[in-house]
Amino acid sequence: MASRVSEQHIDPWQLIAEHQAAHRQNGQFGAAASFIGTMRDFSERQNLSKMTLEHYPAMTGQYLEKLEQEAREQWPLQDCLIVHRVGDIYPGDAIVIIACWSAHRRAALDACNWLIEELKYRAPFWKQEFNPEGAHWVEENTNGHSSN
Amino acid sequence: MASRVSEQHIDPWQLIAEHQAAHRQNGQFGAAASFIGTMRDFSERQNLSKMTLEHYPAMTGQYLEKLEQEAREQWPLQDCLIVHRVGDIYPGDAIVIIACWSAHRRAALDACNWLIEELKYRAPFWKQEFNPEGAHWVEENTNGHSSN
Amino acid sequence: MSIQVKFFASLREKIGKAEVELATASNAGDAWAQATDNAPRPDNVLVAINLDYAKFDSVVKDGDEVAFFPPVTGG
Amino acid sequence: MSIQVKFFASLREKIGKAEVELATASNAGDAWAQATDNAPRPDNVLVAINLDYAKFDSVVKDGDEVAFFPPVTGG
Repeated sequence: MASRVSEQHIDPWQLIAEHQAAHRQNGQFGAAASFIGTMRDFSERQNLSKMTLEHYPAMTGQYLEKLEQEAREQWPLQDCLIVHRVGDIYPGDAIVIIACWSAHRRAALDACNWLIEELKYRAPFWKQEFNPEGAHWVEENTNGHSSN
Repeated sequence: MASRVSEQHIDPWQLIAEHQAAHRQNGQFGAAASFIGTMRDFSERQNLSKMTLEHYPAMTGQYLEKLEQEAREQWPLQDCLIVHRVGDIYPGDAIVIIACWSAHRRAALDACNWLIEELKYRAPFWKQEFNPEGAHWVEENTNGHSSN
Repeated sequence: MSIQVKFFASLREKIGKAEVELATASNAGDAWAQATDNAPRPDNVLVAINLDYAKFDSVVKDGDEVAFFPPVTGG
Repeated sequence: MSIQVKFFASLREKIGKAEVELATASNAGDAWAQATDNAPRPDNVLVAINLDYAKFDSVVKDGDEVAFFPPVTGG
Protein backbone atom coordinates (compact mmCIF):
# COMPACT_ATOMS: atom_id res chain seq x y z
CA MET A 1 0.00 0.00 0.00
CA ALA A 2 1.26 3.45 -0.92
CA SER A 3 -0.52 5.46 1.79
CA ARG A 4 1.92 7.26 4.07
CA VAL A 5 2.90 10.43 5.89
CA SER A 6 5.39 12.77 4.28
CA GLU A 7 7.83 15.12 5.97
CA GLN A 8 8.55 16.76 2.63
CA HIS A 9 6.64 19.33 0.60
CA ILE A 10 4.35 17.66 -1.94
CA ASP A 11 3.17 18.84 -5.35
CA PRO A 12 -0.24 17.19 -5.09
CA TRP A 13 -1.29 17.01 -8.75
CA GLN A 14 2.11 15.75 -9.80
CA LEU A 15 2.07 13.15 -7.03
CA ILE A 16 -1.29 11.82 -8.21
CA ALA A 17 -0.25 11.91 -11.88
CA GLU A 18 2.96 10.01 -11.11
CA HIS A 19 1.19 7.45 -8.96
CA GLN A 20 -1.34 6.87 -11.73
CA ALA A 21 1.35 6.56 -14.41
CA ALA A 22 3.32 4.08 -12.29
CA HIS A 23 0.47 1.94 -11.01
CA ARG A 24 -2.54 2.17 -13.32
CA GLN A 25 -2.72 0.68 -16.78
CA ASN A 26 -4.28 2.91 -19.41
CA GLY A 27 -7.69 1.67 -20.49
CA GLN A 28 -8.33 -0.29 -17.27
CA PHE A 29 -9.77 2.40 -15.01
CA GLY A 30 -12.73 4.63 -15.73
CA ALA A 31 -12.80 7.03 -12.82
CA ALA A 32 -10.40 8.92 -10.58
CA ALA A 33 -11.63 11.07 -7.71
CA SER A 34 -9.34 13.16 -5.57
CA PHE A 35 -9.36 15.49 -2.62
CA ILE A 36 -6.56 17.83 -1.66
CA GLY A 37 -6.53 19.82 1.55
CA THR A 38 -4.28 22.88 1.43
CA MET A 39 -3.06 25.27 4.10
CA ARG A 40 -4.70 28.70 4.05
CA ASP A 41 -2.99 31.76 5.47
CA PHE A 42 -5.97 32.37 7.72
CA SER A 43 -8.35 30.23 9.78
CA GLU A 44 -10.14 31.50 12.85
CA ARG A 45 -6.89 33.47 13.22
CA GLN A 46 -5.30 35.80 10.70
CA ASN A 47 -1.90 36.09 9.05
CA LEU A 48 -0.78 32.53 9.54
CA SER A 49 2.84 32.15 8.57
CA LYS A 50 3.31 28.47 9.35
CA MET A 51 1.66 25.39 10.73
CA THR A 52 3.33 22.44 12.42
CA LEU A 53 1.65 19.09 12.07
CA GLU A 54 2.46 16.73 14.89
CA HIS A 55 1.48 13.09 14.72
CA TYR A 56 1.80 9.81 16.58
CA PRO A 57 4.10 8.05 14.13
CA ALA A 58 3.47 4.40 14.97
CA MET A 59 -0.28 4.98 15.15
CA THR A 60 -0.62 7.12 12.01
CA GLY A 61 1.30 4.61 9.91
CA GLN A 62 -0.97 1.81 11.01
CA TYR A 63 -4.06 4.02 10.84
CA LEU A 64 -3.52 5.14 7.23
CA GLU A 65 -3.01 1.53 6.17
CA LYS A 66 -6.17 0.49 7.98
CA LEU A 67 -8.16 3.33 6.40
CA GLU A 68 -6.98 2.39 2.93
CA GLN A 69 -7.82 -1.25 3.58
CA GLU A 70 -11.31 -0.42 4.87
CA ALA A 71 -11.99 1.74 1.82
CA ARG A 72 -10.89 -1.10 -0.45
CA GLU A 73 -13.23 -3.47 1.39
CA GLN A 74 -16.22 -1.12 1.17
CA TRP A 75 -15.85 -0.10 -2.48
CA PRO A 76 -14.49 -1.84 -5.59
CA LEU A 77 -11.41 0.35 -5.86
CA GLN A 78 -8.61 -0.36 -8.29
CA ASP A 79 -6.23 1.86 -6.36
CA CYS A 80 -6.19 4.25 -3.42
CA LEU A 81 -3.59 6.74 -2.26
CA ILE A 82 -3.53 8.73 0.98
CA VAL A 83 -0.60 11.00 1.76
CA HIS A 84 -0.64 13.26 4.82
CA ARG A 85 1.97 15.91 5.54
CA VAL A 86 3.66 16.19 8.93
CA GLY A 87 6.19 18.73 10.17
CA ASP A 88 6.38 22.36 9.08
CA ILE A 89 3.81 23.46 6.52
CA TYR A 90 3.40 26.86 4.88
CA PRO A 91 0.39 28.62 3.32
CA GLY A 92 -0.39 27.06 -0.05
CA ASP A 93 1.21 23.73 0.86
CA ALA A 94 -0.83 20.56 0.51
CA ILE A 95 -1.73 19.01 3.89
CA VAL A 96 -3.51 15.89 2.71
CA ILE A 97 -3.95 14.16 -0.63
CA ILE A 98 -6.49 11.45 -1.29
CA ALA A 99 -6.98 9.79 -4.67
CA CYS A 100 -9.15 6.80 -5.56
CA TRP A 101 -9.35 4.92 -8.86
CA SER A 102 -12.18 2.62 -9.91
CA ALA A 103 -13.96 1.22 -12.94
CA HIS A 104 -17.11 3.27 -12.33
CA ARG A 105 -17.50 6.71 -10.83
CA ARG A 106 -19.46 6.06 -7.62
CA ALA A 107 -16.81 3.88 -5.99
CA ALA A 108 -14.02 6.44 -6.47
CA LEU A 109 -16.19 9.41 -5.44
CA ASP A 110 -17.79 7.76 -2.41
CA ALA A 111 -14.52 6.29 -1.13
CA CYS A 112 -12.72 9.62 -1.50
CA ASN A 113 -15.48 11.36 0.42
CA TRP A 114 -15.50 8.74 3.19
CA LEU A 115 -11.71 8.78 3.53
CA ILE A 116 -11.42 12.51 4.13
CA GLU A 117 -14.15 12.43 6.79
CA GLU A 118 -12.53 9.47 8.54
CA LEU A 119 -9.12 11.11 8.42
CA LYS A 120 -10.44 14.34 9.91
CA TYR A 121 -12.12 12.68 12.86
CA ARG A 122 -9.94 9.70 13.67
CA ALA A 123 -6.36 10.03 12.43
CA PRO A 124 -3.88 11.12 15.14
CA PHE A 125 -2.62 14.39 13.66
CA TRP A 126 -2.57 17.76 15.45
CA LYS A 127 -2.18 21.21 13.96
CA GLN A 128 -0.34 24.04 15.63
CA GLU A 129 -0.70 27.38 13.86
CA PHE A 130 1.76 30.26 13.97
CA ASN A 131 1.05 33.93 13.42
CA PRO A 132 2.66 37.15 14.66
CA GLU A 133 0.85 36.72 18.00
CA GLY A 134 2.43 33.33 18.60
CA ALA A 135 1.73 29.61 18.47
CA HIS A 136 -1.76 28.18 18.83
CA TRP A 137 -2.97 24.56 18.92
CA VAL A 138 -6.09 24.05 16.82
CA GLU A 139 -8.55 22.71 19.37
CA GLU A 140 -10.74 20.60 17.16
CA ASN A 141 -11.90 20.10 13.63
CA THR A 142 -15.18 21.87 13.14
CA ASN A 143 -18.33 20.10 12.06
CA GLY A 144 -17.89 17.46 9.36
CA HIS A 145 -20.33 19.09 7.06
CA SER A 146 -19.07 22.60 7.02
CA SER A 147 -15.37 22.61 7.74
CA ASN A 148 -12.12 22.52 5.88
CA MET B 1 -15.82 30.94 -16.90
CA ALA B 2 -13.28 28.35 -17.97
CA SER B 3 -15.65 25.41 -18.54
CA ARG B 4 -15.59 24.17 -22.12
CA VAL B 5 -15.45 21.26 -24.54
CA SER B 6 -12.09 20.23 -25.96
CA GLU B 7 -11.38 18.59 -29.30
CA GLN B 8 -7.82 17.92 -28.21
CA HIS B 9 -6.31 15.27 -25.95
CA ILE B 10 -6.03 16.48 -22.34
CA ASP B 11 -3.55 15.59 -19.63
CA PRO B 12 -6.06 15.90 -16.78
CA TRP B 13 -3.78 16.37 -13.76
CA GLN B 14 -1.63 18.87 -15.61
CA LEU B 15 -4.74 20.77 -16.74
CA ILE B 16 -5.98 21.05 -13.16
CA ALA B 17 -2.52 21.98 -11.85
CA GLU B 18 -2.14 24.70 -14.48
CA HIS B 19 -5.62 26.06 -13.89
CA GLN B 20 -4.93 26.22 -10.16
CA ALA B 21 -1.56 27.91 -10.65
CA ALA B 22 -3.06 30.50 -13.01
CA HIS B 23 -6.26 31.27 -11.12
CA ARG B 24 -5.89 30.43 -7.43
CA GLN B 25 -3.78 32.33 -4.99
CA ASN B 26 -1.72 30.22 -2.61
CA GLY B 27 -3.04 30.39 0.93
CA GLN B 28 -6.56 31.41 -0.11
CA PHE B 29 -8.17 28.04 -0.80
CA GLY B 30 -8.35 25.11 1.58
CA ALA B 31 -9.87 22.35 -0.53
CA ALA B 32 -9.75 21.03 -4.07
CA ALA B 33 -11.91 18.12 -5.18
CA SER B 34 -11.71 16.60 -8.61
CA PHE B 35 -13.25 13.90 -10.75
CA ILE B 36 -11.76 12.53 -13.95
CA GLY B 37 -13.61 10.13 -16.22
CA THR B 38 -11.31 8.10 -18.45
CA MET B 39 -11.98 5.82 -21.42
CA ARG B 40 -11.57 2.12 -20.71
CA ASP B 41 -10.77 -0.39 -23.44
CA PHE B 42 -13.86 -2.38 -22.53
CA SER B 43 -17.42 -1.57 -21.48
CA GLU B 44 -20.34 -3.90 -22.09
CA ARG B 45 -18.30 -4.69 -25.22
CA GLN B 46 -14.69 -5.84 -25.40
CA ASN B 47 -11.56 -4.64 -27.17
CA LEU B 48 -12.60 -1.06 -27.70
CA SER B 49 -10.11 0.71 -29.93
CA LYS B 50 -11.76 4.12 -30.10
CA MET B 51 -14.75 6.17 -29.05
CA THR B 52 -16.24 9.14 -30.85
CA LEU B 53 -17.98 11.72 -28.72
CA GLU B 54 -20.61 13.66 -30.61
CA HIS B 55 -22.22 16.71 -29.07
CA TYR B 56 -24.67 19.50 -29.85
CA PRO B 57 -22.15 22.35 -29.89
CA ALA B 58 -24.42 25.34 -29.26
CA MET B 59 -26.25 23.50 -26.49
CA THR B 60 -23.21 21.97 -24.77
CA GLY B 61 -21.45 25.31 -24.60
CA GLN B 62 -24.44 26.92 -22.95
CA TYR B 63 -25.10 23.86 -20.80
CA LEU B 64 -21.60 23.66 -19.31
CA GLU B 65 -21.74 27.36 -18.45
CA LYS B 66 -25.14 26.89 -16.82
CA LEU B 67 -23.92 23.89 -14.83
CA GLU B 68 -20.91 25.79 -13.56
CA GLN B 69 -23.09 28.73 -12.62
CA GLU B 70 -25.61 26.55 -10.78
CA ALA B 71 -22.81 24.86 -8.83
CA ARG B 72 -21.43 28.27 -7.86
CA GLU B 73 -24.89 29.32 -6.67
CA GLN B 74 -25.44 26.18 -4.60
CA TRP B 75 -22.02 26.02 -2.93
CA PRO B 76 -19.47 28.65 -1.86
CA LEU B 77 -16.92 27.73 -4.52
CA GLN B 78 -13.83 29.77 -5.17
CA ASP B 79 -13.37 28.21 -8.58
CA CYS B 80 -14.84 25.50 -10.77
CA LEU B 81 -13.58 23.90 -13.95
CA ILE B 82 -15.42 21.50 -16.27
CA VAL B 83 -13.76 20.27 -19.44
CA HIS B 84 -15.42 17.62 -21.61
CA ARG B 85 -13.75 15.94 -24.57
CA VAL B 86 -15.47 15.66 -27.94
CA GLY B 87 -14.28 13.95 -31.12
CA ASP B 88 -12.08 10.85 -31.27
CA ILE B 89 -11.00 9.44 -27.93
CA TYR B 90 -8.75 6.44 -27.25
CA PRO B 91 -8.44 4.08 -24.27
CA GLY B 92 -6.72 5.84 -21.40
CA ASP B 93 -7.77 9.29 -22.61
CA ALA B 94 -9.62 11.59 -20.22
CA ILE B 95 -13.27 12.11 -21.22
CA VAL B 96 -14.34 14.58 -18.58
CA ILE B 97 -12.50 16.63 -15.96
CA ILE B 98 -14.20 18.38 -13.07
CA ALA B 99 -12.38 20.34 -10.39
CA CYS B 100 -13.80 22.53 -7.62
CA TRP B 101 -11.94 24.76 -5.20
CA SER B 102 -13.35 26.11 -1.93
CA ALA B 103 -12.35 27.34 1.52
CA HIS B 104 -13.73 24.24 3.25
CA ARG B 105 -13.95 20.66 2.07
CA ARG B 106 -17.69 20.01 1.87
CA ALA B 107 -18.38 22.64 -0.81
CA ALA B 108 -15.70 21.33 -3.18
CA LEU B 109 -16.59 17.67 -2.62
CA ASP B 110 -20.36 18.08 -2.84
CA ALA B 111 -20.21 20.33 -5.91
CA CYS B 112 -17.86 17.95 -7.72
CA ASN B 113 -20.18 15.07 -6.98
CA TRP B 114 -23.26 16.96 -8.13
CA LEU B 115 -21.59 18.17 -11.33
CA ILE B 116 -20.62 14.72 -12.57
CA GLU B 117 -24.15 13.38 -11.98
CA GLU B 118 -25.73 16.35 -13.75
CA LEU B 119 -23.32 16.04 -16.67
CA LYS B 120 -24.05 12.33 -17.05
CA TYR B 121 -27.81 12.76 -17.18
CA ARG B 122 -28.35 16.11 -18.85
CA ALA B 123 -25.44 17.27 -21.01
CA PRO B 124 -25.96 16.61 -24.75
CA PHE B 125 -23.02 14.30 -25.46
CA TRP B 126 -23.25 10.89 -27.15
CA LYS B 127 -20.70 8.10 -27.20
CA GLN B 128 -20.10 5.82 -30.14
CA GLU B 129 -17.73 2.94 -29.40
CA PHE B 130 -15.57 1.12 -31.92
CA ASN B 131 -14.24 -2.41 -31.68
CA PRO B 132 -13.29 -5.07 -34.26
CA GLU B 133 -16.99 -5.89 -34.71
CA GLY B 134 -17.84 -2.34 -35.72
CA ALA B 135 -19.36 0.88 -34.43
CA HIS B 136 -21.94 0.93 -31.63
CA TRP B 137 -23.83 3.83 -30.09
CA VAL B 138 -23.96 3.63 -26.29
CA GLU B 139 -27.69 3.57 -25.61
CA GLU B 140 -27.79 5.15 -22.20
CA ASN B 141 -25.78 5.84 -19.11
CA THR B 142 -26.45 3.17 -16.55
CA ASN B 143 -27.81 3.94 -13.11
CA GLY B 144 -26.39 7.02 -11.44
CA HIS B 145 -25.21 5.14 -8.46
CA SER B 146 -23.34 2.32 -10.08
CA SER B 147 -22.05 3.47 -13.43
CA ASN B 148 -18.95 4.97 -14.87
CA MET C 1 -37.89 32.86 -41.22
CA SER C 2 -38.38 29.18 -40.70
CA ILE C 3 -37.88 26.37 -38.19
CA GLN C 4 -34.61 24.45 -38.08
CA VAL C 5 -34.90 20.82 -37.02
CA LYS C 6 -31.77 18.87 -36.00
CA PHE C 7 -31.12 15.20 -35.26
CA PHE C 8 -28.14 13.88 -33.32
CA ALA C 9 -26.17 10.67 -32.81
CA SER C 10 -27.99 7.35 -33.35
CA LEU C 11 -31.22 9.19 -34.10
CA ARG C 12 -29.54 11.08 -36.92
CA GLU C 13 -28.44 7.78 -38.40
CA LYS C 14 -31.88 6.18 -37.95
CA ILE C 15 -33.72 9.11 -39.50
CA GLY C 16 -31.02 9.54 -42.13
CA LYS C 17 -30.96 13.33 -41.80
CA ALA C 18 -28.96 15.79 -39.73
CA GLU C 19 -31.00 18.92 -40.44
CA VAL C 20 -34.38 19.75 -41.93
CA GLU C 21 -35.86 23.19 -42.48
CA LEU C 22 -39.60 23.54 -41.98
CA ALA C 23 -41.77 26.48 -43.02
CA THR C 24 -43.87 26.19 -39.90
CA ALA C 25 -44.74 23.82 -37.04
CA SER C 26 -47.25 24.07 -34.20
CA ASN C 27 -45.25 22.22 -31.56
CA ALA C 28 -42.22 19.93 -31.17
CA GLY C 29 -44.27 16.80 -31.93
CA ASP C 30 -45.52 18.36 -35.13
CA ALA C 31 -41.94 19.31 -36.08
CA TRP C 32 -40.93 15.66 -35.57
CA ALA C 33 -43.81 14.42 -37.74
CA GLN C 34 -43.05 16.80 -40.57
CA ALA C 35 -39.27 16.42 -40.46
CA THR C 36 -39.36 12.60 -40.34
CA ASP C 37 -42.32 12.05 -42.70
CA ASN C 38 -44.28 10.67 -39.77
CA ALA C 39 -41.70 8.15 -38.62
CA PRO C 40 -42.66 6.44 -35.35
CA ARG C 41 -41.05 8.25 -32.42
CA PRO C 42 -38.98 6.05 -30.07
CA ASP C 43 -40.08 6.40 -26.43
CA ASN C 44 -36.74 7.69 -25.24
CA VAL C 45 -36.30 10.54 -27.72
CA LEU C 46 -35.45 13.87 -26.08
CA VAL C 47 -36.27 17.28 -27.50
CA ALA C 48 -34.72 20.71 -27.02
CA ILE C 49 -36.11 24.00 -28.31
CA ASN C 50 -33.58 26.78 -28.68
CA LEU C 51 -30.99 24.78 -26.68
CA ASP C 52 -33.24 24.10 -23.69
CA TYR C 53 -34.92 20.80 -22.90
CA ALA C 54 -38.61 20.92 -23.87
CA LYS C 55 -41.63 18.63 -24.30
CA PHE C 56 -43.27 17.34 -27.45
CA ASP C 57 -46.29 19.55 -26.83
CA SER C 58 -44.09 22.63 -26.31
CA VAL C 59 -45.03 25.40 -28.73
CA VAL C 60 -42.64 26.11 -31.59
CA LYS C 61 -42.36 29.61 -33.02
CA ASP C 62 -40.96 30.96 -36.24
CA GLY C 63 -37.16 31.12 -36.04
CA ASP C 64 -36.87 28.35 -33.41
CA GLU C 65 -34.32 25.55 -33.49
CA VAL C 66 -35.80 22.18 -32.55
CA ALA C 67 -33.41 19.33 -31.79
CA PHE C 68 -34.20 15.64 -31.33
CA PHE C 69 -31.72 13.26 -29.77
CA PRO C 70 -31.37 9.93 -27.94
CA PRO C 71 -30.58 9.66 -24.21
CA VAL C 72 -27.32 11.44 -23.46
CA THR C 73 -24.23 9.37 -22.68
CA GLY C 74 -21.49 11.85 -21.86
CA GLY C 75 -19.39 12.15 -18.75
CA MET D 1 8.67 -5.08 31.23
CA SER D 2 6.74 -1.92 31.96
CA ILE D 3 4.04 0.40 30.60
CA GLN D 4 4.96 3.27 28.31
CA VAL D 5 2.72 6.33 28.59
CA LYS D 6 2.83 9.03 25.88
CA PHE D 7 1.32 12.49 25.61
CA PHE D 8 0.85 14.41 22.38
CA ALA D 9 0.34 17.95 21.11
CA SER D 10 -1.29 20.49 23.46
CA LEU D 11 -1.71 17.80 26.11
CA ARG D 12 2.03 17.12 26.09
CA GLU D 13 2.61 20.83 26.70
CA LYS D 14 -0.02 21.01 29.44
CA ILE D 15 1.27 17.95 31.27
CA GLY D 16 4.86 18.94 30.61
CA LYS D 17 5.95 15.44 29.66
CA ALA D 18 6.16 13.50 26.42
CA GLU D 19 6.75 10.03 27.86
CA VAL D 20 6.51 8.36 31.26
CA GLU D 21 7.37 4.78 32.12
CA LEU D 22 5.20 3.05 34.72
CA ALA D 23 5.94 -0.21 36.47
CA THR D 24 2.29 -1.22 36.37
CA ALA D 25 -1.23 0.15 35.81
CA SER D 26 -4.66 -1.45 36.05
CA ASN D 27 -6.37 0.48 33.28
CA ALA D 28 -5.92 3.58 31.10
CA GLY D 29 -7.44 5.89 33.71
CA ASP D 30 -4.99 4.57 36.32
CA ALA D 31 -2.12 5.11 33.84
CA TRP D 32 -3.27 8.74 33.44
CA ALA D 33 -3.44 9.26 37.20
CA GLN D 34 0.02 7.83 37.83
CA ALA D 35 1.70 9.49 34.85
CA THR D 36 0.25 12.94 35.55
CA ASP D 37 0.44 12.83 39.36
CA ASN D 38 -3.35 12.90 39.47
CA ALA D 39 -3.80 15.93 37.21
CA PRO D 40 -7.46 16.60 36.37
CA ARG D 41 -8.35 14.95 33.05
CA PRO D 42 -9.90 17.30 30.47
CA ASP D 43 -13.21 15.97 29.12
CA ASN D 44 -12.03 15.72 25.54
CA VAL D 45 -8.87 13.67 26.12
CA LEU D 46 -8.59 10.61 23.87
CA VAL D 47 -6.73 7.44 24.72
CA ALA D 48 -5.13 4.72 22.61
CA ILE D 49 -3.69 1.46 23.85
CA ASN D 50 -1.14 -0.20 21.56
CA LEU D 51 -2.09 2.19 18.72
CA ASP D 52 -5.84 1.51 18.85
CA TYR D 53 -8.45 3.83 20.34
CA ALA D 54 -9.52 2.63 23.77
CA LYS D 55 -11.48 3.76 26.84
CA PHE D 56 -10.29 4.92 30.22
CA ASP D 57 -11.55 1.73 31.83
CA SER D 58 -9.79 -0.43 29.21
CA VAL D 59 -7.41 -2.89 30.85
CA VAL D 60 -3.68 -2.19 30.54
CA LYS D 61 -1.22 -5.07 30.52
CA ASP D 62 2.51 -5.24 31.05
CA GLY D 63 4.33 -4.13 27.89
CA ASP D 64 1.45 -1.94 26.64
CA GLU D 65 1.85 1.54 25.19
CA VAL D 66 -0.82 3.96 26.43
CA ALA D 67 -1.19 7.30 24.61
CA PHE D 68 -3.21 10.34 25.66
CA PHE D 69 -4.00 13.12 23.23
CA PRO D 70 -6.40 15.99 22.48
CA PRO D 71 -9.04 15.83 19.72
CA VAL D 72 -7.36 15.18 16.39
CA THR D 73 -7.10 18.01 13.88
CA GLY D 74 -5.53 16.54 10.76
CA GLY D 75 -6.83 16.43 7.21
